Amino acid sequence: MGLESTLPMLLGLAWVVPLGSYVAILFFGPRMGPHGRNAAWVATAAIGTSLVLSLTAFALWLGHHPPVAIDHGHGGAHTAVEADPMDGPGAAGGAIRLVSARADTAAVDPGHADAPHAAHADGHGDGHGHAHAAPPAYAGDWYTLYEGGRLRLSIGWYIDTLTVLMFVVVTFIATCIHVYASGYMHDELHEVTDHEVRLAAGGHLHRPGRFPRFFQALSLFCFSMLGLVIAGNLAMVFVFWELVGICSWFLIGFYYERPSASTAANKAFIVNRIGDFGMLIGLMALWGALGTLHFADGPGQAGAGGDGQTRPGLFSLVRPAAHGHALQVPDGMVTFAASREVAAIAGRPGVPADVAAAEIAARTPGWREAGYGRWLLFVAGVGIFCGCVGKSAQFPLSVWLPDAMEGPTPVSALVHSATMVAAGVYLVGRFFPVLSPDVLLVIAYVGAITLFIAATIALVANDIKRVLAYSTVSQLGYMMLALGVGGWVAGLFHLVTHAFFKSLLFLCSGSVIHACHTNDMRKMGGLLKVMPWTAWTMLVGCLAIIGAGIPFVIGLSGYYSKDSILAQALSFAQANPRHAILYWAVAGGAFLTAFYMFRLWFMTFAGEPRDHHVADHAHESPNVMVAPLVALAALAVVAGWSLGSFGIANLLEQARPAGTAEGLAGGFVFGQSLVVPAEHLSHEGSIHVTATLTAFTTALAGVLVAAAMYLWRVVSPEAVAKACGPAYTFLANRWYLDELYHAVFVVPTLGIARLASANDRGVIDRIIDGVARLARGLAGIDAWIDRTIVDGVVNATAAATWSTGVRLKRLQTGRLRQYVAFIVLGTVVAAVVAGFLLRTSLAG
Amino acid sequence: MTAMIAPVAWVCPVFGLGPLGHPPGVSHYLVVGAILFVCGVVCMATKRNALGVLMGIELVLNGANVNFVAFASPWLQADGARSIGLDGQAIAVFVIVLAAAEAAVALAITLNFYNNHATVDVDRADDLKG
Amino acid sequence: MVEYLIDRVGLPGWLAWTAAAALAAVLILNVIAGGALVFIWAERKIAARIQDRLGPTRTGGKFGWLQSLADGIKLLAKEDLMPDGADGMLFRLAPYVSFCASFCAFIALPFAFDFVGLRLNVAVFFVVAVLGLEVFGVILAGYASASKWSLFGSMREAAQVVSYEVPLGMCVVVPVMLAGSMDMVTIAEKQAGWFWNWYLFHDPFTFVIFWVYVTCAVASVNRAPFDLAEAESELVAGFHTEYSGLRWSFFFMAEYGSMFLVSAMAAVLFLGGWNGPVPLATLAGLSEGTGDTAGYLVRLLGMVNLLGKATLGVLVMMWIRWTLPRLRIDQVMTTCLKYCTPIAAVMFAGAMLWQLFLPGGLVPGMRRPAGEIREGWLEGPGGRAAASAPTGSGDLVLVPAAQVRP
Amino acid sequence: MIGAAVAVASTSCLGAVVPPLAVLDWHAVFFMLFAAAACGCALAVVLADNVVRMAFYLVLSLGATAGLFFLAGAEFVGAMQLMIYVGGTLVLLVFGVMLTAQAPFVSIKTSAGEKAVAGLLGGALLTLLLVAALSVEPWRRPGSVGPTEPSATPLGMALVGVRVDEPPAGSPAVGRSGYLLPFEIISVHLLVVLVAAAYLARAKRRKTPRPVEMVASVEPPVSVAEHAAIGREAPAGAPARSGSVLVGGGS
Repeated sequence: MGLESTLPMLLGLAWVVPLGSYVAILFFGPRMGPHGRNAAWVATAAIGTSLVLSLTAFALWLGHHPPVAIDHGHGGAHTAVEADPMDGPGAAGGAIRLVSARADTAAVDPGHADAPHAAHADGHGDGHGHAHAAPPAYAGDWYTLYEGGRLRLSIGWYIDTLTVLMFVVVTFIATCIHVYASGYMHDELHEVTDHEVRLAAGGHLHRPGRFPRFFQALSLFCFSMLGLVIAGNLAMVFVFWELVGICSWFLIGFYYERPSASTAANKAFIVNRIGDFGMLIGLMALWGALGTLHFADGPGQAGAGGDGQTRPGLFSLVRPAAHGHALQVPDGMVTFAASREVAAIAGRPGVPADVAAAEIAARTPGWREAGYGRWLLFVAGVGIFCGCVGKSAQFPLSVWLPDAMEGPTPVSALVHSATMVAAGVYLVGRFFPVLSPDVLLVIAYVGAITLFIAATIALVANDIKRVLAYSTVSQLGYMMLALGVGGWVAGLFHLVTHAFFKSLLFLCSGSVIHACHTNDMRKMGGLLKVMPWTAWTMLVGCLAIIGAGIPFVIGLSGYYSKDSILAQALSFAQANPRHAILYWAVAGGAFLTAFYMFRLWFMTFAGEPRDHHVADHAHESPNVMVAPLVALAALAVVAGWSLGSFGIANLLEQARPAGTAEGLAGGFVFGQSLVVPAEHLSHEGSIHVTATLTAFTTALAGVLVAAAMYLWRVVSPEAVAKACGPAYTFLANRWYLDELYHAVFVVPTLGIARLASANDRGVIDRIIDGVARLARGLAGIDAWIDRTIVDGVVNATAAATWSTGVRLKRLQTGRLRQYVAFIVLGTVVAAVVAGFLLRTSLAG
Repeated sequence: MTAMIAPVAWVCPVFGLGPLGHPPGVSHYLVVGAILFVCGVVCMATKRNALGVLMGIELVLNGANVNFVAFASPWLQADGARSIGLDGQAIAVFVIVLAAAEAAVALAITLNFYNNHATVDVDRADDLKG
Repeated sequence: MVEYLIDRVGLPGWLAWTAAAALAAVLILNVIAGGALVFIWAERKIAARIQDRLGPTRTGGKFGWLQSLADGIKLLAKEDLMPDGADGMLFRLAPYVSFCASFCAFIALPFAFDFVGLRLNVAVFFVVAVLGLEVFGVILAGYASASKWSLFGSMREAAQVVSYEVPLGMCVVVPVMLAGSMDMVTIAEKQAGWFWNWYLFHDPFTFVIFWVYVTCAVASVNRAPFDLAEAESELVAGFHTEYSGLRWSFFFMAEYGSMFLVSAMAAVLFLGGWNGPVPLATLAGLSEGTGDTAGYLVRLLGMVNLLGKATLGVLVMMWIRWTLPRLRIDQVMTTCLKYCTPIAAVMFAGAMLWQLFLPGGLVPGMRRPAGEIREGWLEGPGGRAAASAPTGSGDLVLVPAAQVRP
Repeated sequence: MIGAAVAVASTSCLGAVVPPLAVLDWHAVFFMLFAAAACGCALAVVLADNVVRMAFYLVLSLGATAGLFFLAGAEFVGAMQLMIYVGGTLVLLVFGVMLTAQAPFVSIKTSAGEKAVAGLLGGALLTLLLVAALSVEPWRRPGSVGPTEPSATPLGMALVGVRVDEPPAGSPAVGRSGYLLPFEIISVHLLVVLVAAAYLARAKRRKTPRPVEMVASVEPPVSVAEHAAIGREAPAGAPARSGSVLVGGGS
């Protein structure tokens, strides 16, 4: 049993087990022990099973595809090629070209030629035929929902190192959070009095606990997220994308009696829908032009009409192996855009179809040079990115994530820091080979803006979870920026490490909230003595997020990922001096991150208690909550480390999509000079050292400033706030983004709606009313006829019948004996009459 | 003495006089059946007690049965081939069985009526009168 | 007998008929009345012996032979009382209705071959039907006495007898089915020979159903433990509480007559009728069918056989009466509806299947072939000569219905 | 058969009329006997006022009819009549009488006028029937042969669908089929009737009102004015009707 059949089985099972848990809790939840207490065990057991299965798959994967160490000193050849960016095979048109003609893939191809690189589900994969940097990947379909024409909808898988890694990360964090939540949510085991809901009649809401429902939604969420990760085509991704969204809606609105919670849930859902609308446009562009949504190559059309050939997937269409995996506008998009020319060729009379098709095929490269289809590729990329913007809370659509903190803290930790919001980043990473430099630049700028805005807002937030929420948005900006500047590994590396320490931070904050029953940091302080485990693990999380470490020696996980982002940004800035601002945004962001994270830690744990009422109540959380903290803290420390050739970065390097090891050059929207440097260039000594030192310095500065203001009290925060009054107000009001959206979108929409309503009432209703009045008048005449003539006849008949009946009923006396007498009389009379009339013997 | 016997003798097969002065044939049985039948009818018409009415019904059925049995026997009439044979006896058996069934149901109804009206007077059972 | 009177004595026909009828009636009447006297004495003695005492010892000798006679004289001399509220006519008539029913049933009971008041071809049915009439007298008596106890007793009796007629009928049907005739003479003849020809030993189902018959018979004649209608401890004496003197004695005679009747029926239906366990007459080369003196003697022997069996049955009933406690009315009904009826139904079906699949019995040669039994339907009065012919030449074999009617 | 008549006669009343005729037709004698009993008792049923006496006469009438059946050669029907009618149905009837009687002797009188009208009608009907019965000459004369063969077995076979009797040649009965279907229908009918009768006559759970409720329900409804008067006299909440309380306490 080969890996190509084992992996889909293992991961598919890991994917479906939470669904089973969901169904079980849905139907039997309230019957699982008192108040559904055992639902937690069911859900935890399910996700634990998933974790075990994922780890098994992971071990199998490592056995078959051992990762290799990244050779930092390997870049010489590339540098030489990179020196002349204009010299590529596709350089003629200058639109999109390969920077290095053909990468020496030895460094990044872990398995060399003997590894079954592309053992696709149909078994046709032949690794020996691919000398290029195609990563080991397996794809296939479990079930084909529909197949007809060019459309093939299926439930399938696309498994590469990234998939396996994400499975492990998601299931591990989810398991920790399930365990944590089974302690955190125990209030829901009995009647709950929600002090945040004021009823109209006065008093607070009393409601039964919803313990099983929480785990039910959590299980469904895990199922959706894993489905999103394993999905083999964009349609399936979209389905699970939406499922993730609806789970988020369930979980944010878990306390749906609170107006704030239900509003936040709706807000999150609607904002996500806006992004999904862009994604739909991207999907339509891809499908309309290319006719497939599968990532990988798949079997040809089944049935008699099938040609038996493999159908190319998105990746091989955009980066065909024949083209050295270099990015080019696919044929489908070219002919789609050049539809007028195609129609001219195909429409000529007397030309057979195959001749026309051959001519079209021959002329396609020329059209591609002429620039047909580039916009289509841009629209597709930006469209897909729109969905990621919504899901990952990037700049224009970032407003929902902080509000989503209305959900229970485990939800915040799992959904809104570690997994769901990471889905956007994951999708950009998965879709990376298809993205053109222009799209990448858009992504980078969106990431930068997000990173900066969120970081500044986090500076002044006082709600502990909101600080973390803005921090999340900011870190997601980091990732997007990293991907946008070409740092595929960097961005996804940060995604993984961030998942660990951000969930750790959220769980710690949950522990604090659980202890203090408040979110307001101004009421905390001095909790270090009361809850040491929480405090120290949170400190680990803070250090990890700011990228603490001894430069060039060792560091926490964030140290490695953030450094690589910084390095790639610096590399990009060097290649594109016009976009140096991106590098400065990253550097400034690092400073801000360090400041607000330690502001948080100091305000919460250090110093003296500010509110004794809170401090007296505080206590360390139960073991069931502390254990996940410790586990996650350990991972937050070690996640970035590499043991020989084994490390997350190496694994990601192994998963790098074919052809993306080289850089890209030339945009048609943002200028020809746009260059996206290859990622391994950032391992260059000068860039690397500069980036590391910058990161260290900014982080240290941030920590020091925070300590000065909140630990040592050298500078009064109030004074600083007063000193820059307008700026503070601006930040405290979150850049007035919500108000802006309200003014720009909500108010005009309402206005249009009112106009439409007035039109409805004033014009359309009038017309309808008039028609109705006319009809009523006619009906009145008809009714008169009915009542007078028709009813008169009927009533007369009835009256006649009635009076006859009344007269006849006297015959029915109800006297049995009288009836008997009548019968006898009748018989005698009948016999006598018959005897006289017939004149025959009665016995005849 | 003779004056007393004369009307009896007129209908008596034993004395060989009158229309029935022969050995008993079908007609004799028919006469008995007719008397039973009429007695039953009169019983039904005069008894106010529901059970009396029931007994009248039984008498009526018996009168009919006598006729059936008489017509069934081939040796009670001159032309034996005109008898209805076993059919008559079978019908009589069925009538007896059905009469038992009818009596059971009628008694149940009577008991029900008694439970509801505390009487078995059929004249009081006129809830449905017009 | 009629032929004897006409031919030998030379009486005119009508007088011979009348004399024969009178003789038969007198004989049956004497069986009942004389039997009752003997049985009453026997019951007193048996009760006494079972209760470890002596019973009547003085009247008529050492064993009190004439005790019953003395009682009878006393009853004749007693005043017949009637309650004020009683319905006079019914009160007076009720004992005779009861007695008549019991007496009428004897008409069809064969005491020996040709020793039968009236050989009816529906004799079994007739006896069961007429025996059922006895209850009518009891009901009338209970009602006419204008006494609560009497009414209770008669209602109980009515319910009990009507209920027990169902299983009783089922039990009776089994020998009828085996013999293929309702004629009791035919049924008894079919069991001629050694005692294993008795229907009691015909197959396991008849053996079981015989005991069901015993139970139902005891219940249908209201003997203990089913004597709820009298139940002297709760209803004083039940339906005859208000009776005394000769009328009371008629009830008594009816009861003993009924006991004797059901016992005789058991003898005829299950215990071989007048055939003894050992066919003495046949072994001696004598036949009961001949009209000479030897034939009469053989019939007399048969009558002794039957009377002995019936008397044994009556004695067993007395034995039961003085041994078992009385049942409650619900227990009585339970016994009837939940035990006797289902058992009888199952045994009936079983006997039917046995007759269908094992007509020759388990031991070969001990049974007569089924074909001979089946044409019992052809043996009417007058068919006797053909059926008793030594060879099978006169036997008609019933052709299956399917072949008769295409 | 003649022997049967002799024996039956001996059970009933041997001392009947003995006419001074040399040869007596016993069939005719017993026919007269049973016919007189049946008709006389039927008349007695009509004339009796007491229900139980009516039942008694009815028994006699039906028993005599059974005798007529025997005379006509229908032994099985006669035995059926005795068993089912006399033994079953009538016991049932008497049950009904006793279960529904308010007093030991129930008689609901009928007015003389009604009786007269019924008698008139009955007479008319009787006349009609007698005219019909006597109008056919062949019916009045019996055949020469008496009953010779038993009818029970052919009847039983016919009931299960096999005809073994041989009707006289030319009889309309030749070639008739058996009665298996009617027999089965009757059986099912009987079962249905059994269930229905048990259901109809079942002991209903009558809500026996408690003593307190009984007293309360017997009381006449209180008019508004009276109620107001009570309200004025007695303080609200006090037991207005002491009777029910007493009975309630007593029980």
